[in-house]
Amino acid sequence: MLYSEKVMDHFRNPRNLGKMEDASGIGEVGNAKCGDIMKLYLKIDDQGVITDVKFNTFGCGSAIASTSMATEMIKGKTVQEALELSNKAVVEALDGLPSHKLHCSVLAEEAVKAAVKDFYDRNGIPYDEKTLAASDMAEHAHDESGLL
Amino acid sequence: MLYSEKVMDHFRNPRNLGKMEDASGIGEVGNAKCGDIMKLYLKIDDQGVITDVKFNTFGCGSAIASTSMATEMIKGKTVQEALELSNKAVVEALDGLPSHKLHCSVLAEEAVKAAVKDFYDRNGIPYDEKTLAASDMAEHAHDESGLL
Amino acid sequence: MYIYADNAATTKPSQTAIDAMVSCLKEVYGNPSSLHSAGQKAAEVLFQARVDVAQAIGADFNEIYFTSGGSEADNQAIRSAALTGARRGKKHLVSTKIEHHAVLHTLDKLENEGFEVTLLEVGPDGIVKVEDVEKAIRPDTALVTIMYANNEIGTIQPITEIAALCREKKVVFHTDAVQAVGHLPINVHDQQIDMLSLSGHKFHGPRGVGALYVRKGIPLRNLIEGGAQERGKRAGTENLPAIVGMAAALKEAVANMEENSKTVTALRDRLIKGLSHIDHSRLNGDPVKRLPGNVNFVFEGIEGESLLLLLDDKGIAASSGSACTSGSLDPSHVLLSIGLPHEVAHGSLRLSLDESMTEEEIDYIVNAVPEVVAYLRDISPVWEDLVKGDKDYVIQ
Amino acid sequence: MYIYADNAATTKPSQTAIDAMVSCLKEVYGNPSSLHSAGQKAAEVLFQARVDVAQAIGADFNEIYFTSGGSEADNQAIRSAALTGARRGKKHLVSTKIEHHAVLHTLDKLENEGFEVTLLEVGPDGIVKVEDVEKAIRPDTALVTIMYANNEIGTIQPITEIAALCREKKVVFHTDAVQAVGHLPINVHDQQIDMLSLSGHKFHGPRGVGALYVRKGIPLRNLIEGGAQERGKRAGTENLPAIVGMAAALKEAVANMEENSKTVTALRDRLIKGLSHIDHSRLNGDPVKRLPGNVNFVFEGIEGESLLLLLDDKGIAASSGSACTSGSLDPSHVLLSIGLPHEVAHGSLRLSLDESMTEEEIDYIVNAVPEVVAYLRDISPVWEDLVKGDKDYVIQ
Ligand SMILES: Cc1ncc(COP(=O)(O)O)c(C=O)c1O
Ligand SMILES: Cc1ncc(COP(=O)(O)O)c(C=O)c1O
Repeated sequence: MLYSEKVMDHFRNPRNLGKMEDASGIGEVGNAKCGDIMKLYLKIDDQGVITDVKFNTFGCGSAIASTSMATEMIKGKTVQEALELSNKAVVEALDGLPSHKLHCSVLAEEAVKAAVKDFYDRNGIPYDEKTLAASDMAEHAHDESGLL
Repeated sequence: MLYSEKVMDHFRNPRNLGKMEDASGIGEVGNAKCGDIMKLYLKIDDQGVITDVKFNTFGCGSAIASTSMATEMIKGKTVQEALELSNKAVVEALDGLPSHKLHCSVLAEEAVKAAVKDFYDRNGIPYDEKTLAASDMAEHAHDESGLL
Repeated sequence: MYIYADNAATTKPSQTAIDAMVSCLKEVYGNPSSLHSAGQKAAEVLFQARVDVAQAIGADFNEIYFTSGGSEADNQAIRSAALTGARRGKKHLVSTKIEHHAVLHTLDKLENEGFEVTLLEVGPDGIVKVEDVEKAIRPDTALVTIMYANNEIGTIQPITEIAALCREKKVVFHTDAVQAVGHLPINVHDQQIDMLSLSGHKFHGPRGVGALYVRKGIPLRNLIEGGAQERGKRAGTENLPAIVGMAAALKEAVANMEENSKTVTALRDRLIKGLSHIDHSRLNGDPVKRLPGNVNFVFEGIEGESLLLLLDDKGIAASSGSACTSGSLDPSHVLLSIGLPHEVAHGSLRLSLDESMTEEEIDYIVNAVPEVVAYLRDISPVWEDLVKGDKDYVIQ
Repeated sequence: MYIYADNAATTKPSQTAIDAMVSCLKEVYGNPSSLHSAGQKAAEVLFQARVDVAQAIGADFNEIYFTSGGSEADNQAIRSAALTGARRGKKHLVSTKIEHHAVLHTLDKLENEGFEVTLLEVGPDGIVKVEDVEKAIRPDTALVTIMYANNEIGTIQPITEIAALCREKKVVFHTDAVQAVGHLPINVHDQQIDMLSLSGHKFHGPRGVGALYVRKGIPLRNLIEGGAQERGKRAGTENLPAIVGMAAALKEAVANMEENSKTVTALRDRLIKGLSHIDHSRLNGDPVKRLPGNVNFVFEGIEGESLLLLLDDKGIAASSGSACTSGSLDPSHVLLSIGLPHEVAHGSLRLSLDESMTEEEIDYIVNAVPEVVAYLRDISPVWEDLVKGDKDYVIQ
């Protein structure tokens, strides 16, 4: 199988799918040219706890599954904890991704960080740019098998 | 099939196989290095008619069949007629040979001519070298498929 | 229910092909190069398969070289013509931007080795213009290679005209007819084609076997060296079971071509009509000059792989030119070549039909696709922007 | 009765192999590169076959590249290593005079392209000396390629020693193990082999499929360009039915190797003993360091093709290194390499056995061969000369 059962489960039944009207922060990463865009909405309470998450994704199966998994992993966590989410953790939680799909997990991590950044910006909270940088960069394999 | 039924018939049941004690002329052509040697014995009567022919051959299926066919074609003929035997006629009489086996028919023609030459030489009969030259030369295809 | 609508990727071997293969596996086990009767029986079976394949495309039996498939045939044809040309100082090769990778990557490699390659554009209809081929041909052109029909968008190229032009200009002409053979009527002699590649598994024959037709008089160089099989031009013990399976399938495909073509074209057009109701979508490739079984759509705002996977969940096997299906970031070079912008090209869907399919299956697809497209648009931030008017639709 | 004693040319596919193929042809029709479930099922089957083949030779699954057979594997391995070497200024290749034509002709071609090739002699026993390999290796040697076991005379080469030497000298080592895999125990990692070619049809698997093992870290270049199959190193839709047939046959062969080897070796030695009674004949190749199933004799005074054809009439399928079997005038390069003069080399006979054969069959051959040899000697002018003493026997 291309994907683990976990990936297929999150792809088929994405958790926290949808938009959010009154988000505390919104992150949008990726671009349509490359075939993946993730939009992540966070609701954050006074204690800095993420009480709700929603997401929309344009992208392949692993892109949808990675965002879904990331939302599950940060829901109920503090913003600080969410910033510690690495793409590696997402991949592990999904029981692995094919190597040419690792960039999807990177995007998911970036989406979380972008949403937190938006939250910080909206609220004038100072932050260290470094904590908002992606933990890892997957190689973008240029393997063109194309159609058969 | 590699060989026509005619070839296989002459290979399996060669006509005029054997040696001859009191031959009027003997021709031996080919060489063991190349894998074909034909030895042809003629008995020729006073009228110049070939009353008996025998042959021995070291060689492949088509070499044996070609000599066998050639002996059949010249038996009962005059020496003159025998000299007119072409390798092409042998090939036709055999219903064809694979292209890389054509040299066998050439050898058969040469064997007849060599035996007649021997008969001429033994009897001091003068002859035109040209009438004793082979009518055709098959290409020696060097196609080494080897063992599989 | 499982609807296999990915016949352009590979077809199910027909019962005829399987039967031919099994009987060969069991009974014709000899090596055709062996002189004993087991070998000679194999040689006869091989010969008959060669005759059958030749007849199916209007060639002579000794113009057929069996290969391990379409890719090998393409590689050998192009490399051979290029090297032969180079010996005469001709180092220019002409092709199109929409060829299969077996052609494009071979050309890339030759370019690295010092050849000059002209890749012609195609129009938005996915068809190359004969006059563009004419303009591209130079005195040092060694080869023109243009596919018969495209594997993604199904467009049929003006091969007869291009071949005639090449014959007139005395340039060798090769066509990758992997998608066409068994589906479109082809006569290589009448059409003046010099070299043609075909592959068994695209017409219900087996995989791992193909053929290269090379017109008498056109030199052919080996890609694989060794034994004297295929008249010394392609070494390796002949894949006899696959060869007879391919020959049987091809004979059957050609015998039923007219009828199959009618059936499949009707199904195709029913499917195209059904999918055309989806807004902001477009049929890729010419609607008429296309393979009977090819349907290729693009749907704005969604990505192809998720579309595929969700259709698969609904029991529909399809394919996409989306980059994500291949691990690349760039979507299909064919879709880009017909002018689709990257973001839209990611949302493509290829459904390739065959004669075993029914109208009910088509109607099932016609119902399923809009549902999945609507769901994916609903969760797509790209679609959100389009609907909100933050971005303009590419497809009206 | 028909005794098939030409297993070195090709083997009968086993029922296990045929069953695996048929079930794949019917049920696993998807393309392994397709994302839908039919395709992913095919991808799984392909993966399992890769694991099975890897295990059979002690490799990792990602060191296995499926090819269309032994010839293609040999071509790709050698060409790849040569071109990789050339990039580093290494343009010297070492091999032996008794390799298969898939190796020799590839080397010929590379020689024409500017490489320097050293072909080592073998002894009269048909075995290359390790010290000769050592002497041949130079600082600019890009590759040593030496076959595991010879296809004609069955001699087994000192591969473990040669591979260790090459590893020590940091030269890439490839072995054409087409005749060895499935018959001799092989562990590529333990034996330090860098590249190894194998072919399905030599161990009761199907034809038209093989594999190239390439150790991790050794660069591999494409022979066939195109799609990204085989991790981008060998384009073309995978020949899945043949691949699973090969994997099944190889698994079976390895599982039964010890037992088969004992059976076949006993049959072989019985046959060798039986044929040794023929005067002026000789066993070619080492009597002990030889493939379990290989018997190769030379009979003075006769020619191999007629011997074959007459044996075939008696229901025995065999083979010969005689030139006449191939259309060349020169007899087998292997027989010449072990020192047989031309005229004698024409009189060779190869009988290659398998585990399905019986002692009765062997005894039948032992009776039949002397009869046919006697007849052919009787009609042979060469034999006449030998008997008369006009010429000296080469074989006493
Ligand atoms: C030693 C050896 N190498 C290579 C080959 C070529 O294998 P294939 O015919 O599968 O291409 C063979 C047999 O034909 C062989 O015996
Ligand atoms: C147009 C075209 N050319 C070449 C090929 C390669 O054929 P094969 O996979 O048999 O090597 C394909 C299909 O895979 C194709 O569609």
